[in-house]
Amino acid sequence: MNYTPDRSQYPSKKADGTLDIDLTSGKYLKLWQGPNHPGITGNMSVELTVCGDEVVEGKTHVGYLHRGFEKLMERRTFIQCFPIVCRICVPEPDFNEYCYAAAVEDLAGVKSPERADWMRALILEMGRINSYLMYLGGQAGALGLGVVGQWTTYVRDLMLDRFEEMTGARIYHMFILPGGVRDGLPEGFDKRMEETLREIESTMKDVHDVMFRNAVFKKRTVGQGVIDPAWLDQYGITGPNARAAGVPKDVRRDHPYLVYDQLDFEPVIGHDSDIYTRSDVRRRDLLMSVDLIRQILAKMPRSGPLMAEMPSMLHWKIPRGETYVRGECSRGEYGYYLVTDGSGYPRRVNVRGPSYTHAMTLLERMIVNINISDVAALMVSLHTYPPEIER
Amino acid sequence: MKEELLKRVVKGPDGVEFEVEPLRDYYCEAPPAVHPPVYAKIVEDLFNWARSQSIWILGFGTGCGAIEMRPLMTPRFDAYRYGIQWRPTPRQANLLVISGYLSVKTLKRAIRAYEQMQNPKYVVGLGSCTINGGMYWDSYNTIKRLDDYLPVDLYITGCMPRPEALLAGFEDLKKLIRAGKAEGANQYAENFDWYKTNQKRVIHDWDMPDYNW
Amino acid sequence: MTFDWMKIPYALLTLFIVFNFGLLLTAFIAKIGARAGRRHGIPIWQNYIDLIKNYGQRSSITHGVMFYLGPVFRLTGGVGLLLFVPTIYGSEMFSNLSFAGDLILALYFVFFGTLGMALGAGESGHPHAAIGITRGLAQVTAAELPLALAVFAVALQYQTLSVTEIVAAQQGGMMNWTMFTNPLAVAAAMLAFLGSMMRPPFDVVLAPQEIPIGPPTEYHSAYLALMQTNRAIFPIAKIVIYMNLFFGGATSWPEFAVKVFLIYLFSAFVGVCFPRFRVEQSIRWFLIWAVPLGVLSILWV
Amino acid sequence: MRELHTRLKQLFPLGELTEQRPDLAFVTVPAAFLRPTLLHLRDREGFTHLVLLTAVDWLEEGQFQLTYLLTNRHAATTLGLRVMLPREDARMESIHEVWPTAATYQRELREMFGIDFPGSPRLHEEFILEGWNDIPPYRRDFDTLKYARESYNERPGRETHDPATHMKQKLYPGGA
Repeated sequence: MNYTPDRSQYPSKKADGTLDIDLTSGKYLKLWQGPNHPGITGNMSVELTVCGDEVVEGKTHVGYLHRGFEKLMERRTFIQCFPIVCRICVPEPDFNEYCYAAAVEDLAGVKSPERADWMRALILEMGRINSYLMYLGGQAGALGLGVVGQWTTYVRDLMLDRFEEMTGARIYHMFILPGGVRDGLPEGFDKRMEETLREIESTMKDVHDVMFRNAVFKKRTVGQGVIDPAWLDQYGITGPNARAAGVPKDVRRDHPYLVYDQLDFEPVIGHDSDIYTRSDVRRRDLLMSVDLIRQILAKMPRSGPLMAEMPSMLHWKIPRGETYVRGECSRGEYGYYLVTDGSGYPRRVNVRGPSYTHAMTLLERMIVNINISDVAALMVSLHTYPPEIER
Repeated sequence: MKEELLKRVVKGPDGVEFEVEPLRDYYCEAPPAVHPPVYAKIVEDLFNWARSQSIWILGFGTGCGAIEMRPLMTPRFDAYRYGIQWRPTPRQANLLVISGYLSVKTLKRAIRAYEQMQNPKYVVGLGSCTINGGMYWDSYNTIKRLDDYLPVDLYITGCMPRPEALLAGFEDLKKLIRAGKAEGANQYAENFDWYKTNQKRVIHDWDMPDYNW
Repeated sequence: MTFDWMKIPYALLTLFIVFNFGLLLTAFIAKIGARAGRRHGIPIWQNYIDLIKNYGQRSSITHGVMFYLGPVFRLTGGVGLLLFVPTIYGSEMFSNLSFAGDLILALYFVFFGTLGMALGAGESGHPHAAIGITRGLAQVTAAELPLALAVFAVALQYQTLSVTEIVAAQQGGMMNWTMFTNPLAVAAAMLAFLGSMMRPPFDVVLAPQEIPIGPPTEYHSAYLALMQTNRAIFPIAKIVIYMNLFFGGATSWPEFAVKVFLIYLFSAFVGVCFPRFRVEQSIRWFLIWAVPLGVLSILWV
Repeated sequence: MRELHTRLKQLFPLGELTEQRPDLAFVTVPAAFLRPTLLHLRDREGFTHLVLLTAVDWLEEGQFQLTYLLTNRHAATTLGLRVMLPREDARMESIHEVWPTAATYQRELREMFGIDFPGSPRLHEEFILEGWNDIPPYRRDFDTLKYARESYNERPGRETHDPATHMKQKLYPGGA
């Protein structure tokens, strides 16, 4: 029994392509989902126009978190920029640090030492696990399965403990800086990390049982919110959203950075491209990250420099040039476009967050004709995070 | 001023035309009233105790500090033990947590959310951004001092504050409430004009009523 | 027939006991739910504090007359339901104002609160409240159907419409309970029970992630406190009916407490492990699974 | 990358190739030839993924630089197309039909740099800022510190040091 809505009363299009929606006719209702709404990812909002229970138009509104990073960085020296970049993305701040550091290194001609590269890869994978854990909790929570969120946040806290002993901070680590990383591994880190990873794996088993084998969860998510593989290039879809559509788009494999060419992994892909597949791809990707952390810890050199030879930070000038550095974060391709002009300050920094395309044009397209109940689930399933849209 | 807030003639579903002036029809124009503690001291003390033991936070993550709210609700920190709960609607909440920097766009929403909460209500500012601008002291889009715009009861320092700091902060807030010192709502009502002047100075497109209960 | 005036204070005493029991039980169930998430959860007395606080809020606003009446209707539904069914079987004190045809009245009262809420929430003018209440009415109607069928099956089985007599017929050992004499009716009714408890998978009415939090969005201060009072009484009253009809009633307060707790736990248990259905999915679910069971149970009799 | 540049150069009047990394290069395109170049790259050369579209303000030269960054995933190469625009009354052809996602970038550029893209959907709606009444903030001549000082009250007690002079005083107190 498939649900076929009556589309005869749907708004016709005006000459300029916009929908002809007359709110006073009583046929449509304008509904704001956000910014103060538990079903929204972060502080953003979607302006829905609904007809009955069905969305006829959705517009994303962002800007609630805009701090003007790109402007602020233009009036900070290269080293002063490094503590603020991590604030751009809260669940996975390390990618900003890495991309910024790598972009500066690329333009300044500095090569970070090998051990620092391994440390970077380690911390990036740990951040990825954190981000996925938040996501799984959010995806289950958006469908009313709050208990998964409790479990995943519990193991996320354990992971944050590992971050804390490694970097001294829970959320903003400020660990990767241009030239290398701040510190090596603390003593006994491997053992505690292994315990945490085991705990994560056992929790993921529970999550798999409760969430992915749950009949109601399947009923809500299978076949919902399908991304057509043909949209991938049109809408610039990257990361798990693209991999769930069957395209093995993974920057770690396509453009190997850091030490990923020495690690053994295959991008996780799904086929059905619906909400269920996207969650499942992320769950398997999380388990792959667990495996990658084990590989990194096993292969990592334990001695050697952590910082490259750097010029004096106070008088550091970088010649004119431009570059783009990318990495695969938990949501997709994360990149920094950096332009220098020979002075001690960046000329222009542009942050390319994956949510920029996922939450704006793609969401606005996908949100049409779905039930209001599914808006939250759909939005969470794209794994968007507003600060990287507006910076 | 947005189009939907302008005065206009509307044709109802039954075909009758009527005039709508949204700002006057949909909103109440009355400024907020001061609600002093009116009952006998012992009753007020009981109420204050109950208020302190049952803090309902508005689930509005205005900035990065919101990420530490999730651990607070979950096994490791479990703020529910202390009578702290999250409510999705401002009507039922008592505590507005401004979790970090406030861009001007969010400030507007935060003010609306605050005004819709019921007296007595409290505001807690998280992180250095709400205190003096923090990392974003030279940003063109974030405010520097939260207490210019909303009556703040308590600041919790840090960038961002750890969950332990939040719990300690909430305990301090409870002490304030029990002592009857957390009268932010009345302070807001008394200095209403001053707050409104400050708010309008930064929010350039003021397209809402002065006070939306 | 003379009316025994002593029944009124006795009924109020029942109300008082049930109210306190309800507050503690809700908190206890919340704690159990929290344990599933590895938390300790709220203190057991938290509901009392919340109530005092909400009654102690200084300001409140109104959206019109019906906005006042919404919570009042809802509370009336809960209290009325409780007053007209015998809480403890065989006790003169706690059989309340039950009379010969009280089963029909009880069925009406189960629905009454939702209707009242619809009026109040509609008046509040919040779109989420309106969406929530339309979903609520649709779903409660769908859930009511199997319950009504099950109740008719029971009434046919015992040839009476009086709750007291139904309970009396089930006395004398566990095997006399409707649960064993007419399991289909009980199954249908318990499915309906899940639907009316506002817990997942049937909590699309409240659905914090979609329409925070549905009908009571605009309710606050004392209005909310009234609704909380009702939230303590109404589920217990409903469970009392189920207990009387299907699980042999209770002859003493401890038995009452244990049975109510177990029935409540059933819904909480299901609620913890399932996400929620969309409204049309849940209606379809009731029509496909619960209603045929109810029809079968009538045929069984 | 060199081969690609040679091939493209036969078709379009391109500038010199700047090779930043083996897999990343930038090239300047005249504004009028941008669209055919993009279409050619997308349809013939496999550069199907628009990574980003952004602008750089070269205030001293009176120019905006638009950067269109394209990626060919199978060849693992990234090509950046630079378009130089005069700063005065800057406008550029919209490419939202080529990549729908470009509409968002163009909205941002319109708001943050004041570059006009006629025909791009929802271009004039507010994107990030609300009630902005100054020059577009990402332009170099906009001074964020001055704006912040004028608009928002500061809490007294905050000290700011210039890192270079501060460190000099700390390390060499006498002045070396």
